[in-house]
Order: sequence, then C-alpha cells, then structure tokens
Amino acid sequence: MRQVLRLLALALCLSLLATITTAQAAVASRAPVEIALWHDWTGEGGDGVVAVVDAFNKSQSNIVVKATVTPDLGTKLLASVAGRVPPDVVLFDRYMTGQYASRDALTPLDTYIARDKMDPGAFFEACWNETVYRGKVYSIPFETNSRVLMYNKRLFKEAGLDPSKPPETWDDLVRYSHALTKRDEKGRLVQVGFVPIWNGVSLVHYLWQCGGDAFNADATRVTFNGPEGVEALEWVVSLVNYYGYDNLVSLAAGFGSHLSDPFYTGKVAMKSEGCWMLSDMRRYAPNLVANDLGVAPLPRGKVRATIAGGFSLVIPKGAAHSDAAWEFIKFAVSKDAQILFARKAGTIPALKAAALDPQVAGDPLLKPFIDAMEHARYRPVHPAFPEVESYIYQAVDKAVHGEMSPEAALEWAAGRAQKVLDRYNRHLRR
Amino acid sequence: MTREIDCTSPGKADSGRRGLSRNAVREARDFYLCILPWLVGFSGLTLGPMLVSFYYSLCEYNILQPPTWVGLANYVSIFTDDPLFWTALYNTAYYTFFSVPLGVAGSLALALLLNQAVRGVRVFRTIFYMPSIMPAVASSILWIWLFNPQYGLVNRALSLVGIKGPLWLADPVWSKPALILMGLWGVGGGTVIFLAGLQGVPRHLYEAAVVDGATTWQQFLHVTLPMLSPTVFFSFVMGIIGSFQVFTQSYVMTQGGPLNSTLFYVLYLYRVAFEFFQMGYASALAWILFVILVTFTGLQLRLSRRWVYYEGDLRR
Amino acid sequence: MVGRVGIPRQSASRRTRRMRAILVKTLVYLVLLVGSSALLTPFLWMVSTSLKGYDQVVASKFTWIPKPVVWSNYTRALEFIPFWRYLGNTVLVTSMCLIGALSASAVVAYGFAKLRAPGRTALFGVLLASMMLPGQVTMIPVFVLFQRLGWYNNLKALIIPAFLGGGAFNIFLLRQFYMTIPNELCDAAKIDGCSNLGILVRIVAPLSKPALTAVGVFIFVANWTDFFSPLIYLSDQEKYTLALGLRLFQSLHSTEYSLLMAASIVFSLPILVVFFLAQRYFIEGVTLTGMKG
Amino acid sequence: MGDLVLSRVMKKFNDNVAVEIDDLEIRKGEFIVLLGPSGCGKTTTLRLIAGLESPTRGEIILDGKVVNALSPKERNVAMVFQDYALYPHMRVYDNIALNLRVDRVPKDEIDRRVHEVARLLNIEHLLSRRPRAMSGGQQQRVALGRAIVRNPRLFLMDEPLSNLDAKLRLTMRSEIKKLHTRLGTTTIYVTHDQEEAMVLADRIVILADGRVLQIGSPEDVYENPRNVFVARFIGSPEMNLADCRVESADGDAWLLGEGLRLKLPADVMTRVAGRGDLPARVVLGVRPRNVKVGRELEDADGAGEVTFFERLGEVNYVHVETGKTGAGMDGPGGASDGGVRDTAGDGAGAGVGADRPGTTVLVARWDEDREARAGEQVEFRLDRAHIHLFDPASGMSLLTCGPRSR
Repeated sequence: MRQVLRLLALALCLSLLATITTAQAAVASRAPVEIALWHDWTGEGGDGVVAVVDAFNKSQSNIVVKATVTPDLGTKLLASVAGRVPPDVVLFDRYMTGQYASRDALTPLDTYIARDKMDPGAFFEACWNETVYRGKVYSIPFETNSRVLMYNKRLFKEAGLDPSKPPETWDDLVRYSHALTKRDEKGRLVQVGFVPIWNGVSLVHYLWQCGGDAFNADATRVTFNGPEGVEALEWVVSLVNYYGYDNLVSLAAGFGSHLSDPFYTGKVAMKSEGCWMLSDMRRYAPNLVANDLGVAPLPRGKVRATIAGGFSLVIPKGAAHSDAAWEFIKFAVSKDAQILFARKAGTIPALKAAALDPQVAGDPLLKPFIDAMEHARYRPVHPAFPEVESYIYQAVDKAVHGEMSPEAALEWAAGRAQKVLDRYNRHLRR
Repeated sequence: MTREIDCTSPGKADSGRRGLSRNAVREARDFYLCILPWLVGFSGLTLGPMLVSFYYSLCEYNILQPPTWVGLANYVSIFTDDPLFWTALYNTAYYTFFSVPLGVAGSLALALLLNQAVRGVRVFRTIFYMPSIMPAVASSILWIWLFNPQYGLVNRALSLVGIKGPLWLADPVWSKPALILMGLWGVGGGTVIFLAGLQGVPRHLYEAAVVDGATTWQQFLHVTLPMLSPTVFFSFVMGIIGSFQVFTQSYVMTQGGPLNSTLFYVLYLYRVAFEFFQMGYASALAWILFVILVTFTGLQLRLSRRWVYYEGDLRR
Repeated sequence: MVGRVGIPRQSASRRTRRMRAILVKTLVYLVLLVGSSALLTPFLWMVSTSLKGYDQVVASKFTWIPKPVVWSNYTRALEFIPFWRYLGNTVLVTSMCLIGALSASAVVAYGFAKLRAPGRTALFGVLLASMMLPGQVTMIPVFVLFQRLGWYNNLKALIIPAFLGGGAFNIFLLRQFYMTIPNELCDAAKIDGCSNLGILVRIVAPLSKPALTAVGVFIFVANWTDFFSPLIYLSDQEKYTLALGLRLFQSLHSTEYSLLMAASIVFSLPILVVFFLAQRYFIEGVTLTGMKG
Repeated sequence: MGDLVLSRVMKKFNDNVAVEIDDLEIRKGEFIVLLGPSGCGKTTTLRLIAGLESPTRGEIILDGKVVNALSPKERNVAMVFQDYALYPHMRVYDNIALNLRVDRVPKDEIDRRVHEVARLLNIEHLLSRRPRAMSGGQQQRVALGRAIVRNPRLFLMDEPLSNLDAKLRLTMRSEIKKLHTRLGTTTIYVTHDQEEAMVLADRIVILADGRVLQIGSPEDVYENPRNVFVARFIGSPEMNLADCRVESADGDAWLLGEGLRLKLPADVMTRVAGRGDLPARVVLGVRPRNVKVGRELEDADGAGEVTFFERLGEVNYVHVETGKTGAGMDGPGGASDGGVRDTAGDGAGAGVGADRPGTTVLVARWDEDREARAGEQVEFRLDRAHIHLFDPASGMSLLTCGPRSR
C-alpha cells in the first residue's frame, strides 16, 4: 500500500516538474535569456563594462546581459560556486584561471572556440597562454596591461639628466636613481629615483629580466633560487640599501600624499607602473601628465621583460546559460567591443587588432604599454603558484630587512615552496 | 549548639534528587522556551556549519571541488611542518596579552570619565564612540599617517621628549605594539558597555562608602569594581575571543608584514583558505584556535567564580 | 577622608574639598577635550577631503579648509550609486534586524540569567563556544545552507538569522546585566502573579534599559555597516545595502577619494545620530536599582 | 486541620539540607513567627511556602490541598521582602497596583483598592513617588501595601523590619500587629529578633540548622524552653547557664556549681522527665530576672563579685562573677566541695579576668536604687520556681513542662 502511495507521489512530482520545465521552456522561447555577468570594475573601467554590455544587448534580442558589480569578487565567486549558484559569465583576473581550472570550476571553451573558429593568434600571446591549463582553454582574454617605466622629466632636468634618454639597463637605472636622490640636512630622503620594492612589483619581474623563471618547464621544481634569482634579489637589496630601508618607509606616507603616489608630488622620480594608473593620474595630476610625464620601456637586466596581467572572461562550471554566455564573450572580444572598452577604461585590448588600431594605439601615453607587450611574460598557470609566490615575497622581506642574505633567503623560500609544489603536483596527479 | 535530631541519613538525601518538582519542571520549560530562538538558530545555522567545517578539517578541500578525506594529515602538518602557524600563534598571543587588559582598562577608565556630570557629556560620548564606527579605510589611512616615522604625530610627540621613535608599522619589532595602540583608539565601543554597567551601581553604596570615609580610589576599588565585575568579566571574555580573531587591521594595513610580524592567526587562516584555496587546512587551523579559545574561556569561567559578583545570582 | 575630621577643621576641609572638586573637574574637561579633539581629527579630515577637488586631494601640502569648497562632491556621490535605493534597503534590513535581534537576545538572555534548568550551564558554554570558530571557515557551509533554504539573493538571509537568538555576543552581554538585577525583584514579581514573560517585560527589561540601549546600538551599527553578508547573499545590485554600495567608490586601480569620503560621511551620520539619541539612556537611568535603604 | 501544613518537607541546595520540617501546622488567622539565627533555614521555609522554591520532598498543604505544584500566584500568598524588593522603576502606585493589573482587575477597581490601602497605611501622599526617593519606613509601608492590596490567603514576611532603625522598628512592629488584628490574615513572619517574635507571635517556631526545635506560644517557649538552644535564644538578657554536679545528701538533691550550691526543691524533682534520677552532671539555667542579688541575703545560693553594672534605664543588671569571692561557702560538702574551690581556690587575687576558667558569670537583675560597684561582694539566690535543668550531653531539658500549650 505504502509503495503504491510513494509511487503515486513520485509520479505527481515528476509531472509537476515536467509542467514547470515545459512552461519555462515555453516562456524562454519567447522572452530573451537573461544572463548574469559579475565583475568588480568601477570608475572608468566600470563605465567600459557597461558600454560593452549595452552594446551587446542592443546588438541582438535573444540574450540580455545583466552586469553586477561585486566588490570582493573572489570570495563571492567561491561561495557561489560552492553553493552551485554561479553567475553565467565572470570578468575575472586571468591570473586566477589556473586556480579555478585546476579545480574543475570553469567550463573548458575549446568546443566553442573550434565551433566558432576563434583564432588564438589574434590575441597577445602572453594573454592567450595564460588561459591554457593542461592543454585546454578556460578563459578568453578581455584586456591586458603591461608595465613601463614612468618618469618625471622635470626632476630629470633638475638632476642634470636628459629627459629624452630614460635608463636603458639596470645599471642605468641605478645610476639615474643615485642622481635623482635628494636628502635633507639630517640625511632624510626628500626625493628618490627608482624604488624596486614599491608599486607591487614582484621579484618574479626582476627574475624574468635576469632570464630566470619561477618554475622549470614542467613545473616540477622551483627555480627562483637559481643564480638569476639571487642576482635579481641582490640588485633589489643593494638599491634599497642605498636609500636606507628606514628612510624609504618614512618617505612612503605623509598626511598630504597618502591619497596617491609620491610620484604625483615629485618625491619619486621613476617608477614601474601599469596603464591603469593613467586615468587616475590624469584626474589627480593633470599637470604632470601634460608636461612632465615620460614613459619608456622597463630597463632590462639581461633581457627585456614585463608582466602582462589583465582580465579574462570565464564561464563557471554549472552556469545556467553557458551558450548565451559564450555569445556574449564572443561579442566582448570582437574588435569593436575591444576598442570600445579600451577607450573607456584606458587599458590595452587583449585582441591585437584592437590594440594596434589607431583609436587605441593613437594615444601617445598608451602606446609604450602596447609596445611593451612584445616582451610580455605571464605567471605560471599552476595552482601552486600563489602560495609559492607568497614565499618569494617573504624572501624579499627577509633580505630587505637584512635578516638573511639574498641567497639564504631565496634558499629558505625555495625549500618551503618546493614542498608546496610537490604537494600540489601529487594531488593533481591523483 | 544542640540538636534535636541528628543529621541526614544518606538514603533520604538521595530520594530527593530524583526528578524535579512540578515548579522546577515549569521553570525548566520556561528556560527552554526562552532560549528556543537561539537554540533553533544555533542548531540550524551554526552547529551544522561548525560540524561541516570540522569535517573539512579532516579533508583536503579546495572549496571548488568536493572534499577528499585525509584524516589527521592537516593537523599533523600544522604541528610538524608549518613555521607560519607558530609565527601566527605567537603574534596573536602577543597581541592578545597586551591589547585585552589595556583595552578593558581603557574602556573602563573612559567610561568613568564619561559618566561624570559635565556639560556636553553627550557630545563627548558621541565623539569617543566615533572611532569604533569609522570606516576601516579611513581609520587605516589615518593610522598609517600617524605612525609615519618622519611626519607622524606619534613620533613627533616622542621627539618632543627626546625619544627617536621607531619605524612602527615597518619595523618587525614595533609593528605589533603599533597595532595594539591603534586598537586602543577604538575603546569607545567597550566604553558603551561600561557606561551601561555603571548605571546599575546603586548610589547608596557610594553613600555608604563615603560615610565609611572611603577615598575616591577606595570607592572605586570596593564599590564600583565589584559591582562592575560582571561587565569586566564580559569584556575580558569577549576581548580574548575577539583579539584571537584579530584580522582587519593587519589585512588592510600591513598584510602581515614586515617579516610576518603582524601575521595574525586569522589572517594566516584567511590566506590559506581564500588565497591558496585550502579550506581543509584552514578549517584545521580554525579548530585548533577553537580549542585554544574554549580552554581559555573555560579557565576564565572557572576563575570568575572567585571575583565576579552577581547581585542576582541564582542559588542552585 | 576629609569628611571625618573634627569640627574645628571642617570649614577648612570643606574648602579643600571644593578646591579638589574644581581641580578634578578641570582635569576631566582637559582630558575630554584633548581626547575628543584627537578623535575628531580623522573625522574632520574626512569632511575636509570630501569637500575638495581633485587637485587639492593630492596636493603635497595638506590643508584643512578646502579652497574652493566643492559641495557638489556630495550630490555627485549620491548620484554615483543609487543612493536612495540602497539607503532604503539598508534601513529596511537594519530596522528588521534591530527588532529581531534585540527582542530575541533580550528573551534568550533572560533564560540564561534568571531561570534554572538542567543543562543550562552546558548550553551557556555552547553559546560562548559558538563565537570561537572564526567565521571564515563556516562561511561556505553557511552559504550553502542559506542557498538550500532559498534565502540566496533574498533579504531573508540577512534578516531571519537576527530573529534566531540575536547573536551570542548580545545574549552574553545582556545576560551579564540581568545577573546584576537582584532576584528579590523577580521573586516579588512572581508573588505579584507575573509569569516569566511578565517579569521580563515589566521588571527586568525596564531595569536593563541602559544595557538594552547599548545592545541596540551595537546591533544597529553591526547591521548598518555589515558589508560581508549583503555581499555574499545578494546578487542583485538593486538589493545592495549602503555598506556594499560604499565599496563601489573604490575601484581596482583608482579611487574617487572625495566622493568616497562624502559618501562615508553620509553613511556614518545616521549612526552618530542614533548613538547621540540613544546614549541619554546611559545616564538617564541613574541608580535605578537603588534597592537598599 | 490547619490552614497551612508542612508535612515531611525537606529542601536541599546541592547536597546541603537547608530545611527539614516533619510537621508544622498553622491555623487560620494565626500570627506565626519563624525565629532563628541567620542561616537556620527560616527564609527558605518562607520561600517554600510562597512557592518561590520547591521542596526536595514533602508536601505543603494549603487549606487541605497540596500546593507543591502551584505557583505563588495560584497559592494566593503575599510576601514582604527583607529589602522590600520594591520595583525601583515604578511609582508607588504602580508598585502596589501591579498584582491587580496582572490579574486584570478593572481600572477603577484598582484605583479604589490602591487608594484604600494607601489610606490604611498612611502613604496616600507618596503614591506618585518612586521608591528611591523615600525613607526606609515609607518603603516598608509600600511593601506592606503591595501585600495587602490583593487580600491574600497568607502573608509572608521576611524580616521586614530588619532594615529600619530601632525606633521605627518599634512603631512598625505595633502597626503590623494592629494590621493583623484588623485583617485577620494568617501571617508567617520570619525574624532573628526574639523580642520581635515575643511581641508579635501567636506562636513561635524556633528553627536551627533547618530543623524545628520548638513550637509554642511566646510564654511557653520562654517559660519552658525545650533545650539549651531555645533557652538561650529566647529572652534578653540571655538565660544564665552553669555546669553543675548533682549530689544527693539526706534524700535531697543538691546542685553544686562554680560558687553556687542549692538544694533542688521537691516540686522540681517531680518534674524531672520520666521521673527518673538526674544525671551526675546537669546544666542549670536561670533567667536574670529570676536571680535575686543583694549584699546579704537569706538562704543565699552563692556569692560572687560584681564585675559589671549594666544600666539600661528601665531595668538594670549586674554581672556577678561567681566562685570569685573572699568568703568560703557553707554547704554539706564543706570546703572541698564543688568545682569552684577546686580551681579558683580561695581569695583569688583581684584583677583576674572574668573569663578565667573556674569562674562563671551570672547576670542578674539589680533591684536596688543605687548603682552596684564593680568589685562589690554580693550574694545571690535563684528563684526555685523558674530554674531549668538541661542534659549537658544532648542539651535537652530534663524537666517536663508546667503550662504546656500543645
């Protein structure tokens, strides 16, 4: 008897479910699909996203993209994936692709790419490669950025340096820095040249410029403690020591200048910076941008190298409307949309054709950033990398504070990092 | 002196313990009715997640994929192969050891001050409360400036008395004291609790003390403090629980540096969980912290019987 | 101390006493003034920044008085985000949470403070223990749970938990205060025929007004400024609260400082007003519990 | 059947027995005082009756019904607390009116009754004040008013006068008595003050260590204390107690103590419980008012030296140190008899403290007009009709009672 009842109940539920789904399907066929896009861009970048979304929504009638600005995107995305309510498409830091892809949280896009014949070669190589994890593509590059050397021409002149000849090599950089450093009668810093530990420049950057890398080719060994790493860190430490760590700390913040970079106020003559700063700089330091701003490729160590970061579009696993999401992605990386976004946000399109378009490359301040893409590198697409990098930061910290020699600090960090890498590799193999 | 009947026979005494009288049953029923909302909330929304996180602590879990069982491996590697765990534990204990007593004393002192009948005391109270609602961005910017070795107010004040101030946030030795100092800025929150507590101290006790010739200090010691002891106890328990979970300042201002000197326990845990995606390991860290805090609080509860005075304590 | 000396010296002692009172009062004022001006500085700094144009914000020399005063920062700030909508959401959530958490914690604390029952001590221990696991590790399970309950992207996720106990911190705090209310009063009320609810409503709660006010302020502030729960539980931007909206002023690489400060001030003002109004209860109920003699 | 019966009631806190009362019956309209030193369980007894505590075992029977399970409200008892327990946040009016409001009595009825009670207690002018702004006596009246207003079946009063000054205490005492006469409500009153008990009670219940030592009318417990504890607790100044040996000589029984010897009269002997013989040692008890002191008395039972003259105005007392005397005492046993001479010897030096072993202080009423001087030698004689004998081991009285009430 109970069995029968249970069966009846089941049948009832199923039929109800069926009715609902068919009803929904019926509705869907008439009304456009609404898909959710999460991103954490505000300000000019936010306007850029809105512009692209609007353009897409206007371009067709089947899909409506609803963009939501989500501060603290990473945490929220994690929660939503764990809770199986992910958005359909996310504009997120490409650097995270490996993290998420290795955990099977992203939809591989190769079928779509093949179907729609998307050409990987149309994108900057560093950008595209950063989306590939174990041979599969997990995100489509949306925008990118590189680093260049920004310098203050007025300070160059004051120090007797030629503003049209920015430093070419690390040695130049050190020499210029010495020339640009000013101290007051008590020996406190009033002005500095280039500070290698500011602006969030990772040691990995200098490592690349020395010709080294964080991992070996198959990502089984950490290699940042090799001679290239030691050389890079020694160089960093010697320049910091020239200023004096204590003095740098004192210079770093003052009540008036906390809101922005001491570069704006002429306390720092050179810095390594990405193009994202341009809009901020135009707003807060228009005179500097108009008259005194010099932009040059980063000085090289043994080779030229810059990091290429930026954002990608991904479809989380379990997204309700991945096909529609793909349609949006396709649109967003089309040349027009890329140019539209770049012009609003002031960043570099990931699509080469858009980046080289005069509408974008015509901006003389942006041009050097685009040129720098030639030497662009990207961080290893490996889930262990963030944790490994945290040890690299600690090594720099120890060396700069004089707690350990650069070599010993790197040795220590490599010891810890190798364990981390092994652990991940072991787990990935399983 | 004399007794008519001599004492209890143990058999009798036991019979009384069995079961509760109907009034006691009614009181117990009311107790459970009263705490029902919490009981529902706790068992529904807190206990489950706690147990789940305990399960995670025995797993390798990266949030994005289902957890896989690893037994005690996380705990073992925390204790045997994780120098940062010890660093974070030390930093947190250091911070707690100084910030909690200072914070409690500070809020109490401020409350006494703000309990005076002075003109404009309401405005003063509001001002002193402000730091505890100040958006974190604003207060961290402010404190970075205050601690600036060259231009900061702190070191300028120190130089007035001929002391060359340290680098504060940038110095591994002074970064923790700096954050402790900064924490004291927000004592206004605790002051609110003490202000409320001060209203419960019957005035006649002060009058009695004055009649007995007590000085202001003695009045404080023998009247105010005992009557406030439940509040003091509360502040200590919450202070320890809170400071063991200190996170925001170091997350916003120092990111754990320099040289990991402000790497506090929960900051480390947060990194492990959300930057390295190792929620299993982070959960194990959390449960170790949990055990530490439970032990501490249990100890405090036990000690509290000696010094906390409740006017309305229940006889049992 | 001075009051105890003999009659001939009394006038002299009275004079010293008055002198001392004046001295003490001066000292109190001095400390209050110095302290509050120190605490006011950052707020004034925020106000000042909120009224500055771009060039003044980054000027290497800090000035307190903006020149010119850019009042339009405020109108721009309110237009930068859908301010009024977010304000409405915030008011709704905060007031519901205030009602829920205050009443729930008042009742639960009464149970823990004034009623005897087997298991009470153990449950109180559990209550305390529930605060000791860092939220970072329970966040994901809680999220999954709320999502299963259908609370995701719904204000329920923010409001319902407030009604379920009102937070261990608040319960503990109120319990500590209830414990200081003499039991004789509760007994008297029992004799007068009050049920436990009656005792709470008629006796314990009115006598705990300062503590309830403090807890009310805490609940208000906590919910008004809560950034995290709205962030992870709400996915519709229209449902955002102000605390979340405030984050929209800070972008990845650049920040509209003046607007951020203007919005922060507008955001904090209600809290200050609430506190200013509420705190009269901290002094109004002077020695209500004057029981003896 | 009494109005209130406690039957085999026991209350334990944790493992400590606070109260153990086998049988206590209280009649309708009676004024019962529970008397005992602090910590003897009298307040707990009161709270058990009120329903604020539940007995660990036993039954509380009100009007023939077991009320163990009933709440205070259902028992309809009113209680006046030691610290009054007035609600500090309510005006006097509301303090008195609360229990009527809880009972949902109509508003004008409440108003009428509150005013009636206020008139009765002379506190009408205080109705809008708060308790804090009133004197102790006024608060006391409010507390009484709160109890009276509801016409309870039982009044329970827990040391209601202990926080008042001496004079006010006397006033309130008589007012409470008058109130009881007027209202006729059964009243159970707890105090540690024996004088209060004597004045107020119809019957006194003396408690110690949670147990009933004696129940009786004031004069009964005064005249016939059932044991040493009661004997000492009732009456002021305290009853004199002296260790004595019992000796028989010529068929008469003699008591020999420190500096005293007296022959027990035949009527006392007939009252010896069980008509058996007295044990070899007894504790002799006699109240100060039953000791006659004089320079030279006929048939003196002993002599001693005045160590202290206690002037109370109305009545004066002397403290006499027996066994401290220049003169020897006559008696059948001669000089070697009695503990007195064994230890104190004769002619013990002046300036020896009264607590010196071998001496006993006897307090006695001083009827002469003049003051007694310290050091003065006096003789004393005990009123044979009012002496008490107790067993030194058990403390129980060895005499059957004269006028017993129960």
